[in-house]
Amino acid sequence: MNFELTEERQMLQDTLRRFLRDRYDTATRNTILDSATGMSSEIWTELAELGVIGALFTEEQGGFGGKGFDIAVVFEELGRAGVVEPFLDTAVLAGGLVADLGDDTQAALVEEIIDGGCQLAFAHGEPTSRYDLNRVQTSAKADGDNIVLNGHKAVVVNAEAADHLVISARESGEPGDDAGLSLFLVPADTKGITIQGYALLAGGRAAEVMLDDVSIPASARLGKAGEAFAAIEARTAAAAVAQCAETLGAMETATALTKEYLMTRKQFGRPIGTFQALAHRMSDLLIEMEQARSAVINAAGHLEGDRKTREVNVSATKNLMGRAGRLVAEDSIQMHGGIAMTQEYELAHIAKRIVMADHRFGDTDHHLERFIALAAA
Amino acid sequence: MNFELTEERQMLQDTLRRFLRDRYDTATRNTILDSATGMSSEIWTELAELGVIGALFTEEQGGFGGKGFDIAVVFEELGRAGVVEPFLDTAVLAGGLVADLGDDTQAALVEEIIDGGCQLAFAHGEPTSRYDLNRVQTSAKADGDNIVLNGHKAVVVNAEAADHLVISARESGEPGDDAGLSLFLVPADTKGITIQGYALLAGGRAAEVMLDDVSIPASARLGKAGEAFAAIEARTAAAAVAQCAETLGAMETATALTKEYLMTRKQFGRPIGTFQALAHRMSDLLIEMEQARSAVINAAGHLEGDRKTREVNVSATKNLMGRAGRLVAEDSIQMHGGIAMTQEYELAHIAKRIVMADHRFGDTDHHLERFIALAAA
Amino acid sequence: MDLSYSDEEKAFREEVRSFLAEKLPKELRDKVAGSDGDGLTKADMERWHAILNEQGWLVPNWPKKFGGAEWNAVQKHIFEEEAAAADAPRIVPFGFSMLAPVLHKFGSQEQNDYWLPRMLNGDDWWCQGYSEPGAGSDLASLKTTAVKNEAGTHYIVNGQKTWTTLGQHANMIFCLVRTDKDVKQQEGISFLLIDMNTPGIEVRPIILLDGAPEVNEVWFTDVEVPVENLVGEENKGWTYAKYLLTHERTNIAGVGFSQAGLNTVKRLAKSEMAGGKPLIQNPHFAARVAQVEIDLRAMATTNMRIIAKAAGGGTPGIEASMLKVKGTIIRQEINDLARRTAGVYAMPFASEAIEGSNAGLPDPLGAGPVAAKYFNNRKLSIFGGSNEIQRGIIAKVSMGG
Amino acid sequence: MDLSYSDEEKAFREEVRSFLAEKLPKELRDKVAGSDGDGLTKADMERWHAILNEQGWLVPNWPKKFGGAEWNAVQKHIFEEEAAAADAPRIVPFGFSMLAPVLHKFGSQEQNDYWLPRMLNGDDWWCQGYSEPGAGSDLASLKTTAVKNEAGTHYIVNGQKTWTTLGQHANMIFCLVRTDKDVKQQEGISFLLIDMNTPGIEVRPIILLDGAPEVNEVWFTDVEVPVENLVGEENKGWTYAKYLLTHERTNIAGVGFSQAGLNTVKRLAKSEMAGGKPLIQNPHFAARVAQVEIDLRAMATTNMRIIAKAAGGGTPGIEASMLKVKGTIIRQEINDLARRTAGVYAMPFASEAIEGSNAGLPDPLGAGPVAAKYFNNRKLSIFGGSNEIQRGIIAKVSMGG
Repeated sequence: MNFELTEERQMLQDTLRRFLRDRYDTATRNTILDSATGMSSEIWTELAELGVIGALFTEEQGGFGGKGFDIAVVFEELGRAGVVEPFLDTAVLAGGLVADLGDDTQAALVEEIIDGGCQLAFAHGEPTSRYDLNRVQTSAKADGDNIVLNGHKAVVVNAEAADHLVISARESGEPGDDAGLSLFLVPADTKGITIQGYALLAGGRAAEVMLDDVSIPASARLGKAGEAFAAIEARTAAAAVAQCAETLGAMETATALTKEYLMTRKQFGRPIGTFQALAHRMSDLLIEMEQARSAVINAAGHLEGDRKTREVNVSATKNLMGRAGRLVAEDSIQMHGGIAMTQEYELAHIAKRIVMADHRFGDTDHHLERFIALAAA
Repeated sequence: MNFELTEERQMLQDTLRRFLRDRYDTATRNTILDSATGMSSEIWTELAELGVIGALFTEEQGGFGGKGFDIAVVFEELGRAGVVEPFLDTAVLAGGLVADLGDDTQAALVEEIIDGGCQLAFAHGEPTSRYDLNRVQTSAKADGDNIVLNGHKAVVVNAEAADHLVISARESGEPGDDAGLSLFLVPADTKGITIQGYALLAGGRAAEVMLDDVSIPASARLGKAGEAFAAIEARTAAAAVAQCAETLGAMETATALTKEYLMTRKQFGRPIGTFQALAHRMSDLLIEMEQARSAVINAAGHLEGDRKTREVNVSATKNLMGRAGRLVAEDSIQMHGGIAMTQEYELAHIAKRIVMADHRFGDTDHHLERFIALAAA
Repeated sequence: MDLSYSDEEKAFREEVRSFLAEKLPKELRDKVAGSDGDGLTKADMERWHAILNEQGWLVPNWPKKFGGAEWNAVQKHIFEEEAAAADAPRIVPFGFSMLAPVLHKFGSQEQNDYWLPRMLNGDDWWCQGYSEPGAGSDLASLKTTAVKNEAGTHYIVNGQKTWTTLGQHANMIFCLVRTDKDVKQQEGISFLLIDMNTPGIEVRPIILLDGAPEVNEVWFTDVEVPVENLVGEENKGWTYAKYLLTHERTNIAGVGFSQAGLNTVKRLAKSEMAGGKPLIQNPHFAARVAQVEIDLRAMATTNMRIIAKAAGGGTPGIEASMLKVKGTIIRQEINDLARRTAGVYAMPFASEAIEGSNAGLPDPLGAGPVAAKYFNNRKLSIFGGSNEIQRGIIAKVSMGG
Repeated sequence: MDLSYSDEEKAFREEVRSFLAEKLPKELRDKVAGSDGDGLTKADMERWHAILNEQGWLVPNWPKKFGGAEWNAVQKHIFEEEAAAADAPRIVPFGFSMLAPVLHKFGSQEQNDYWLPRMLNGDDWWCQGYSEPGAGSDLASLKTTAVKNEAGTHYIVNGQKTWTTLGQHANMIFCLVRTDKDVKQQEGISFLLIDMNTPGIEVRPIILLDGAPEVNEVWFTDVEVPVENLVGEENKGWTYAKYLLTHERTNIAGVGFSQAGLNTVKRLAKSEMAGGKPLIQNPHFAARVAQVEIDLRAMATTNMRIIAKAAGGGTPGIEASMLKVKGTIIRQEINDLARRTAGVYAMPFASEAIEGSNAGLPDPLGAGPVAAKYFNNRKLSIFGGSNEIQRGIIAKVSMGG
């Protein structure tokens, strides 16, 4: 039993925190949010140089981390600073799938990713799949030596910027079946792919990705035909750990801003933090922060465990983060009052990151139900 | 739209409140609670003379009330004073069923009930029926001109004191069927009936009622064979209104005691009610009190409505009272501190009445589920 | 006790319903549906005001002698309920239901004769100049000053107001200003009517966290206001302000909006699929919906109890504060449910900075900007006397503390 | 970071498990199961103490030189977890883990030599004389006085203590008494050991709302206490009291009890039928259980983080207050679930006044007195520093207010 960070992780955390404190303030971010690409390639490159991306891959994959706690350390800091650049999508999700399943040719891409030289997106969810990982209708049909993809991928984060897409498609079975799913690594400019992009409320951009007779060589397949589900679930678990750690970091910022505000803002002649009702609510937030931190530790610490242990902890953590996150976001805004309702105040963006996290990889109800099912199984 | 009490009901409320304030204090009640019968026949008679029981029956039935709001007015006052005498069981439930279904001979009993001269109990629930009204296994089998009852009735409130039992039994169908249920009006001393009595945590007494080849004449049946379910559901609705109004009265007492305590009790040199955290919690309780009062009005006001309207409102109200009641009981105790943990303090009994109400006629979850089903139907 | 409406009231509801069916333009209805009317332009709102004015229903709360309908509380409630159900735009309240009652009671004959018709004809768009930066809920601490000039013809106004809703549309603002520094806070305040085209006034939009440009800062630098624009007596403004605040409290529970919102949630949850079944059939989701519906049913009755009391001439006391707290909790919970319902499609956002419009956003459910709405409505428990302030009032009054 | 136990720790857990399997008497186990041990008699508890003492595990927290085991925080946690899971009685803490540490640190050699062996052998049953009527959480305001007699051989004690847990079993009580009225509250307090058989002491039971006779009032009238029974220096009692309170904080989260309680709820809900199916399969009930289980898993980790910190020599600060609040919320929620699970059979009650025992109560699930337990455990958030006090501490420390 040991809850100390390793020296390497501690160093990474310190560097990252210092860098983002200096380079990623509210104004900088708001400029990024208003930009057409919704991200800063400069920040991307510099963070890559700091090793942020390398920390998300194992040594075998060419990185120097890749474990649950490596992911958690990186994303807690990204979340603390409200970073909107798509590290989760390029590295943890799509990049991770390439690293997990790719053959030597495909896996070569990982080095580029780690150097920050290429962007990826994972085109998986569909308009009617909501949070179910196996409800894929997009079809992959053999056509001579080629495979033809047809379908509609929904809210694909980072699709516009992506050089390559990792696309899930069904080679057999019905929506709702685990079996029959395959993954394909496809250049984003392949003929038949249409990308309709838009901004996201909490920052970054996504797109509807239309696949019309997208013809690709069989060599584009990642791993075995029809057997991709396990990898998708495992990578989604890693993404959930990243996202929960990010949310935890954002919650740290939200409570810190609130604490500071309560002690400086005066009303009726006193700092409002000395009013007992607010003081006690602040205490409840801090108690939930400890719960959230422990939940993230549980999910990160079991990411390398067997499937059931891993998924039970992921669902427990996503459920708790959904609840604690909403409480922290809403109460932080409420205790601030009007100022927190304005876009130019740091909390506005942070609160959106926290709350909107519940709309990716399954919300708090989805994971409550999943936890019940997994625990009963 | 009118939310004023009629003159008659206003008078009844005033008389009742005055009488109970003078005659039913904590000490008196604690003596009653420690008595072998768990009730005071003296109080019973005097309240009957005040018209408490008559108010629970319609004029056609020989009373002068019987509507939802009559029931609500009476039981809110009984609840306010934490009365443990079994008016609900003798008059609203069992007595009501006799009045609703009985032939002239059987209905003659109602006059006795109204005069306070006789006690009844409704033997319906069974060890595995929980809150489902139609899970009756107790069998009623014809045997010549007679009918023979066999079964086990669970937690039959007021069974020991009852002169007559209204017993539900199945003449056909399976547990879970509405059809096939009949009711029988049976003298409690009939051969084959065993009554194992015990006290209840919130006051009053109940019993396990064992029916071993209880042979009764067919004339003991209330209403038509196998068609009793509708009457049972309707009377349970009336009982739920009575119980919710009683809980509302008890919640009034709990919040009143708490308010008073917060303003008198000093800590660190100030009345604890001036500490903002407690003040705001008190406000939340008062807000929930308004919700609870409205919920009771909704249930009482629709008790004479069509079945769906009536049951939707009953389930909505039971669900809300379960939640609001728990909040008021727990927070009242918490805001009092140690003193509220002692049996001799009025709140102890009141809090038990409030919380334990959730264990009769369906708890807050049961009625949430039922509300969803009824609303969808 | 009787929970049913009288025949007159039922007839009135019918009248309102057929009016809305007939006169409410579809374009307006569509803009209101789901998004709570955030998409409405100034022209849209003025159009709806004109339609209501033609019907004589623009100012139902006004006395007959000023051209009002003198509806009682129940009628007002019925109209609000039906209007919300029909997705009608809300009447912009600042002139009609906030300033007007003050003018009726404290304004001069001239002021009433001049301002009220302009209001009804849509010549003036009023906004409210109450809150100031740093004052929060401590309204009486306002610092904007008004000093009479030598000639005694004008007040010279200097200072800043904030959270001015729809100030960008307004040509007139009614303000609380400090006309006497040397007395205790409440006694040095006056109530002024100010033309926003006067030199020295600057309006700066405050972008809310969801990107909505609905509130503003208004800056006053040596703004000259004719003394005729003083309402009532100098330094009596606090009295008028409190009177106004009680009027601001009508429809405070927002029952109609919550009912409309809940219906939207149910509609969306019938088409959104989860685990291969409509979301509405998911027991956990159904439980959330039922829970808030049950709370709303109870609050609707509380609301009616208070309305009946008001119709009977009684004045609502802390009940208004109770309704404010519970009403906002319920509305915000419904906004949260709408957000959950949309699932991944709650994430897209019409960034003003880029697309400049909603167009092109994927929205298979036709849910509208539910997440933006969720964040925007956090304001409900903050503005107009925060829920903490309301709780304080409730405790103070009920515990006589 | 590593969430797994070391091999030594795993081995230790095995040792504890087999000890409990072998040495914990079935009668005791049965009395603890479900009812949290309320049914245990004095003899039962003394029997368990003796068994543990024989094993050398009665006072794991004591230093070796006083006959303790000097377990580290992780070992203590493992023992508590296993003991709770095995339905072992709790060790009565007043002597072993509250008074003893004070004697170790501040007591004289004679006091340690005399009192500690008697404690271990079960010759003395200690109770705590801290709280006083009307003081509530404001402990330092205590009024019980101790005045030295002429001869200087005895203190004469007068006053009243309350909420004295299991005082009815005790022959000894350690008290905070006021020995100097003229200095500020905290500085005039002393720490006395008092034989409860001394003339002038009267113990009156306080019946709790669930009928449990577990706490008492203790009255002192001119009670003579030999000066040798003063611990440490006169008027330094507050220092010792605070030291004691930090020790009272071990196992504050009650993780083991919550885990055992949750398992009971699941067991009951598997046999209780609702709508013709086991209650555990009801989605609404399952959601409640899962929700609290998820919270408990997180808190268990928080608990381990603090334990690891303590084992590493760090001292828990406000984390202890946080665990107290969250831990009691979770335990009380589990008590509520147990009550719900039992359905109508939660209503029966073993009224002392009449039956005098649980016997004859219908309990098809074997749930035990779950409703009584629910009410009894409301005390968790009130006694030992109410959750409001804890929230105050957290806010003060974290906001430096």
